[in-house]
Amino acid sequence: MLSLIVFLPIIAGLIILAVPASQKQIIRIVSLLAAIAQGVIAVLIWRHYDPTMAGIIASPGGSPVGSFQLIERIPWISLNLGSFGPMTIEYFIGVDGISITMVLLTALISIIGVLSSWTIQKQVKGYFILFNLLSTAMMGCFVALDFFLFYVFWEIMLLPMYFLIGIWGGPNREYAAIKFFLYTLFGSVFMLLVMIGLYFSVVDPVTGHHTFSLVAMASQENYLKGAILGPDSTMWRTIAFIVLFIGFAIKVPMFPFHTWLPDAHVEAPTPISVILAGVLLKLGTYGMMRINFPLFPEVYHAGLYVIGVFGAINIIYGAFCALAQQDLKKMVAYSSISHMGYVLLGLAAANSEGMLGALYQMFNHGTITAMLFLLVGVIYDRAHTRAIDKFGGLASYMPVYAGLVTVAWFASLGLPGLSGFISEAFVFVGAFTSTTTRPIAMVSVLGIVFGAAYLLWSLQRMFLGKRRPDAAYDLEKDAEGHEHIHFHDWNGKLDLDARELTMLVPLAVIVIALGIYPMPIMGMLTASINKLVTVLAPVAISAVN
Amino acid sequence: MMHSLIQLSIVVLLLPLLSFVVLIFFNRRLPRMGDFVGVGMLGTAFAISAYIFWTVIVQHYDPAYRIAWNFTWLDLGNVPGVGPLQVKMGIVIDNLTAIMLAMVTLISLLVHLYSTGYMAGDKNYGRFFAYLGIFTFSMLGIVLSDTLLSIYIFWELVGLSSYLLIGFYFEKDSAADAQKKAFLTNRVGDIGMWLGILILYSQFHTFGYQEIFQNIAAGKFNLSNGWLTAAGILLFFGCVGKSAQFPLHIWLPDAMEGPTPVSALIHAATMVAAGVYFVGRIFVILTPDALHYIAFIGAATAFMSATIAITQHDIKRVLAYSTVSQLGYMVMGLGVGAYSAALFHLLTHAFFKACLFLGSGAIIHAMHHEQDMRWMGGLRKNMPWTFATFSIATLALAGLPLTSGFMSKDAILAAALGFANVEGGGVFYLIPVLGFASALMTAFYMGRQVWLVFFGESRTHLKPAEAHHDEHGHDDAHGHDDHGHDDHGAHHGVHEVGWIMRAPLVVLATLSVFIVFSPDPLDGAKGWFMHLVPTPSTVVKSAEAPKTAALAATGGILLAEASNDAEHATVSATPAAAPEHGAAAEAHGPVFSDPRQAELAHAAHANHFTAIYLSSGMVAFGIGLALVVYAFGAIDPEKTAQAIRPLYLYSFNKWYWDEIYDATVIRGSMLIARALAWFDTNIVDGIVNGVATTFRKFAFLNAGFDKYVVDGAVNFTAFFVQTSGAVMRKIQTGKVQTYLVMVMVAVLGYFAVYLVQLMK
Amino acid sequence: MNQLTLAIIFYVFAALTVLSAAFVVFSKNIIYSAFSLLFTFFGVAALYVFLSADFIAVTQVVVYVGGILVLLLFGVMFTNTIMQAELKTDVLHVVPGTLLLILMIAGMLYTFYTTGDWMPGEAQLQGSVVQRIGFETMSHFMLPFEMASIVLLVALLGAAFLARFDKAHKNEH
Amino acid sequence: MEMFTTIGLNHFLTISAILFSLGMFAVMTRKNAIVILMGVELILNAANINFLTFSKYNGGMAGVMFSMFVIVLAAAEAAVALAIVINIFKTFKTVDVSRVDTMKE
Repeated sequence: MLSLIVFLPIIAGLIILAVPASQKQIIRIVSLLAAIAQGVIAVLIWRHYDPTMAGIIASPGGSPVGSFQLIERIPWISLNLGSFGPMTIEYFIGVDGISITMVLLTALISIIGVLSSWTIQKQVKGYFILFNLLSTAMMGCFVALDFFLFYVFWEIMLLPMYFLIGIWGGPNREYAAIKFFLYTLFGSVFMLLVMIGLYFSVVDPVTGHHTFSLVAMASQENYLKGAILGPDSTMWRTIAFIVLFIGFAIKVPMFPFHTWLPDAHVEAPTPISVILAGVLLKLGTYGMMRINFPLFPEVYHAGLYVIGVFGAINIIYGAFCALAQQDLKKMVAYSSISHMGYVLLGLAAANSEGMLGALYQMFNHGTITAMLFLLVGVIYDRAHTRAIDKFGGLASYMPVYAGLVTVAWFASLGLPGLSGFISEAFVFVGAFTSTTTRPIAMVSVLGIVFGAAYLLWSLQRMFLGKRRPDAAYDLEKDAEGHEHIHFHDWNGKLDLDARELTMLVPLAVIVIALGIYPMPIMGMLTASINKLVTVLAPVAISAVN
Repeated sequence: MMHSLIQLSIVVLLLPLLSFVVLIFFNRRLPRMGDFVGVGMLGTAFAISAYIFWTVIVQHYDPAYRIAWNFTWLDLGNVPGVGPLQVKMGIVIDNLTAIMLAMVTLISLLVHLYSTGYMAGDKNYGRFFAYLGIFTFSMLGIVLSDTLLSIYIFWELVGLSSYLLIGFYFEKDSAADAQKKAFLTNRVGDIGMWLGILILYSQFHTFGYQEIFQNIAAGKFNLSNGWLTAAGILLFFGCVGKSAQFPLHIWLPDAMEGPTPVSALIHAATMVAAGVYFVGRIFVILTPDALHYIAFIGAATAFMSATIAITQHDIKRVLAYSTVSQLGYMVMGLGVGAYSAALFHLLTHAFFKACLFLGSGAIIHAMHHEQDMRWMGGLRKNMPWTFATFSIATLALAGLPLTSGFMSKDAILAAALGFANVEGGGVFYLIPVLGFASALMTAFYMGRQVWLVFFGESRTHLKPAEAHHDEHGHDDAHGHDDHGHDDHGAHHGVHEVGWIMRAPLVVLATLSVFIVFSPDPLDGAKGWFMHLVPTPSTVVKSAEAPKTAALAATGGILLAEASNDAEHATVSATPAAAPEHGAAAEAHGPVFSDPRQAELAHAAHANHFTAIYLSSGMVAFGIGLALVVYAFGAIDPEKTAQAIRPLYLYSFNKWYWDEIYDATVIRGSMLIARALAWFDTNIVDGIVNGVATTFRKFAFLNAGFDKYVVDGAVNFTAFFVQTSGAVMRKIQTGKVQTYLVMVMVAVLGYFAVYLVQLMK
Repeated sequence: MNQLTLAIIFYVFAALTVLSAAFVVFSKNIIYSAFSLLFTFFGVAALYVFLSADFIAVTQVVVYVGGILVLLLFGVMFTNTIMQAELKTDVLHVVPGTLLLILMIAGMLYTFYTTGDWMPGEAQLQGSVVQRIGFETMSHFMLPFEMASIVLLVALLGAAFLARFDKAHKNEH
Repeated sequence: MEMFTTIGLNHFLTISAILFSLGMFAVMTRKNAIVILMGVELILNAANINFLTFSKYNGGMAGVMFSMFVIVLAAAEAAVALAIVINIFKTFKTVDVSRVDTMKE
């Protein structure tokens, strides 16, 4: 089941490989069908998921795979290294509460991404092959329970992203693509070192051999005393935690490693922005929750304050930078930085409320930001500009678009009744409850105001008031004196067309529904989150050491 | 089973939401743009609310009446360190809720009705009703909420609906600015409120009022008392934002950019009162320090906005500042411990202020969107109904005896006097002094307004031409048909508004008369409201109060709400005040175990008549002054203004608050934003690019070695072959003769060799 | 005729031959070259007479002057517009050519004059050898003679084939 | 003085050498194909002179016979060569051999 959902896009990619490049429609439909099938499987998995099983860690004395679900575990690469003993890399995948939500999000965003890619005209075949490869890699990252497998998927993800930005992007695409690529590669190189270090420090309690299994690594009793990352090697464990954290923080992206994001977003085509903001950023925080924190809980605990401070910097700094932007897409990109700051703050809280808020924020940010980028793409398609000051008064002429923008914008600023509020609220609740992060939370609430400020200001400049003199569209009066607007080089429907509505309305419905009753997603999370918090608690750590 | 009243209240809550959903999607497909949907839903909601009011207030007539119901909204599972944790939402119905429910639905219904006349012909007519629907829904949510989280949710939703309604004429830049300003200012307040909620949650892991109150009463608040004061003040900050208290009052006057019915409903009667209502809800956890703070803020607001209202020309702006001023009264009342009086004032104010706004709306409507009082006058004859209702409401606002406003305002002033006495004078006397000064000014500016609008002769013709022009543009923006201004000199075109707009005025004016609330025109405490909504006993331990007494005091108000059963509603008839002191309660209000509260109540009662005399005197003086200035012309307002020009300008420019905020907060924020954006592009990204450049430079160096030394050897071979080939190629001209020359050279060469051999 | 008279006649013809040959080579005008070649051929024929080969001399005149030279002149006229003011021929490799020319002459003369002993001097041909040519042709040189005739035939056919009008062009008529 | 007055083998060889060299020079330097042919004729004549000279001073008939064959071949050569030249002219519209270098490319 899980393998199917991971490799479906690749199968679609292979089919596309056999389709002649001129058959663009077939290529698109094959991709769409694969994405929809992925979505259906994701929903089936979600329905059959047992939310009472926690996952995270091998249950002591119980099954070595812990309370994960939908496990698939077969040896993948086996080498006999002589004096080092046998080296086994497993194809080991499974889901717990943390990953199931991300799998759902990935499937959802993939469908949206394919639909949004309908307008891509340049080298359609190559585009969709890369797109499907990316989809597989993302899904694989979220279900991998073997560190090596995770690393493989993590690296596979880079390649299509590089080409998708570098070929199908805007005018400055090469710069953005190479920046993204180098930044992420920089992070993952250290990840590789830490991974190898961990391999030689951890022993699978069942086989007695070294292992890459994340489940085994998450239990501190599996670490060898005297090994490089063993329980008594404080210095190396600290260093390993920090470099691993930086590797994931680049993906989040956390200040000061965030500068690739605005460039990548501005240059990337709309569907890639959607994928990038909707799913890829989540991999950073997911990696922290799955790998970074459970493997080094004592370092995590020592660093809570620092993580929280970086979260607060992200929130406020991102909001301020967004306030100063003239480019709508850049503003949305900085808003992503700000919103991912909430996730970091929630993770720094180290309690159930904060963690829950962080994870729920990851899901909500995925849907809301996807909406934001799609809406930016809509106006960019029509006006060929994203300058906020080049509009004005659009609400009168494009009421449906304005309505959906209002929903998305207000969701982004955390209006109650929309999903973004609940996650932000829980992050603050958690961060305030934890005495460590309480002062940080008190400062971070300023982000609520500045978030509202930049969003409302852009909303006003683009949609309210009257048409600006230098606007990117013409104003025409028909015979009856009604005013209409007209975009240059745009012959499609002025307001949203059917395809755009197909993408945006389901997202809006999800955002509203999860804002009113979040349990369908939150219910998946609670057991795993509570378990994670227990595993990370200082009591549990000291008991082992 | 769910109590039937709870079920009904849920229906009341959801009806306006239904109206919103139907109208926002289908308003263009429905006949009359669906206004009947909005009116019908609100009518039904009001009918149900009236039933609830009847049941709770009239039938039970019990100060301690309270039913509650809650459900688990979120289940967080077995949270480490806390145990099983659920986030609950709930509905509470007590006397205050029942009264507010009826008040909100009534005014909302009246505004709906009124709007069918006032907004007729607007191109977004249907959308207007949709927005009114979501506003009413959110407001009812605030009223019914039983947890801090749900009140915060509805709190923000009211902010949203206020945003949408202020910006209803969003083509106007001023409206777009005003809506943004309102939302952001409210958000600043909301931050404080949210932090307050967080302080309480971090201690008790619950959002429920009752659980928090019980926990505080039980002394489970583990942080220092300063934190509790901070929590109270921070929660009050929500009220500062929503109820437009100093220093966040700046948004409310600008909010008058919205259509006038909206001003009446949201920015006078209901939403802005939500702040006061909320402070009332959390009244019991406010520490004395927090209450002092609240009292001073309220008094300052009341005074400041009264001074501003005196000099304004815009009819709605005067009313807006008067609203701020009255809200300041209410907040001051809460601050001085006069819980009942403050909420009583909330109720009476809602009716007469809604009446005033709707009346001003009628005037504006009749005057073709003329809002400046300087160009009005003499409307008494043209609009008798409006004149009558407006006058009654004005008297109520000014606080003249026989009106509802007199009773509530007097109770607050009496409590303020008593508070100053109890606290030992000094700086605390500032509060009643500011209160009475505001009362005087209120009487003056309302007298001025009534006189300028309704008496004297029409001054339409005095209006400067360019101002006319501006108003034309204004009209266009409103989307109304432009009637033109050809009626110079007399109000030919001014007629009384239709019955659909007149009826709400009459209803509201009726509700501004004393008899509705109390049989004794001089003492509101004898009325049903102050009986049914008694001041609750605080759960905060006063320093001097013995612990046991405080615990005992909490017993009454805090109901047995420990049960977490989601479906179980508890009905309790335990009275707030100890029933055994029933007779005393009749005479002096509730009996408090907390000595400070008891003392305050007693002092308020003692100062009752002092306050009556003083405030009546103030009001009479104020109205008299207005008559002297405007009716008899004994004092020329223009000359007076010139004489005290700095003061006049200070007041006219609203104490320059907008300018101050613009210069500090807004510019500061933008400056920081630009600086950080610069920092981001140039420093952070610059470092990144610098690192990249350094690596590239190094790479070039490395590549140079590789290129010139390592690769050079390889390339040289290729180069040699290529060059020699190129040279050889030159020889191959393709011309036979060239080859012949070479052959001959060779032959001669051999020949020479032969000759040399020969010579040897 | 004494020795000196013979020598003077020899030198006259030798000069005629060499100078006209030089003119053939150095003249820029092809027509001049062709006519100058006539004198060269006559000069050479005269030299043949000195060498007791009067039959060859006559053949030389008949074949070269009457055949080859006329052929060359036709060639000149076919390949150049005769009305053109100057029928010039360009040169290339002048410098190496001149050097080679001088070196060759110098080399050969050096060789000839330093090699003195290749003249037996005893049995010289005297008088006419026409009769002997006839005998030799029919005896020793029978086969080469026949072959020469075949070569001539083939060459004539081949030349005619090469120089004829275009086949396709012809078929159109 | 005797060397000049008594005509001997070397005199004829000298003329032959000069004629040969001049012919060679023409072949090497002239661009016009017909002039080249003239050069070739000069070379052949020089050869004939050599044949006849050695034949006279050796007393054999071989030189005489060969010179006759040479004349025959020269006639054949001239015919064929001129035919080729005319073909070249037809193809390239020139008899400039330096322009007939299509094999170079």
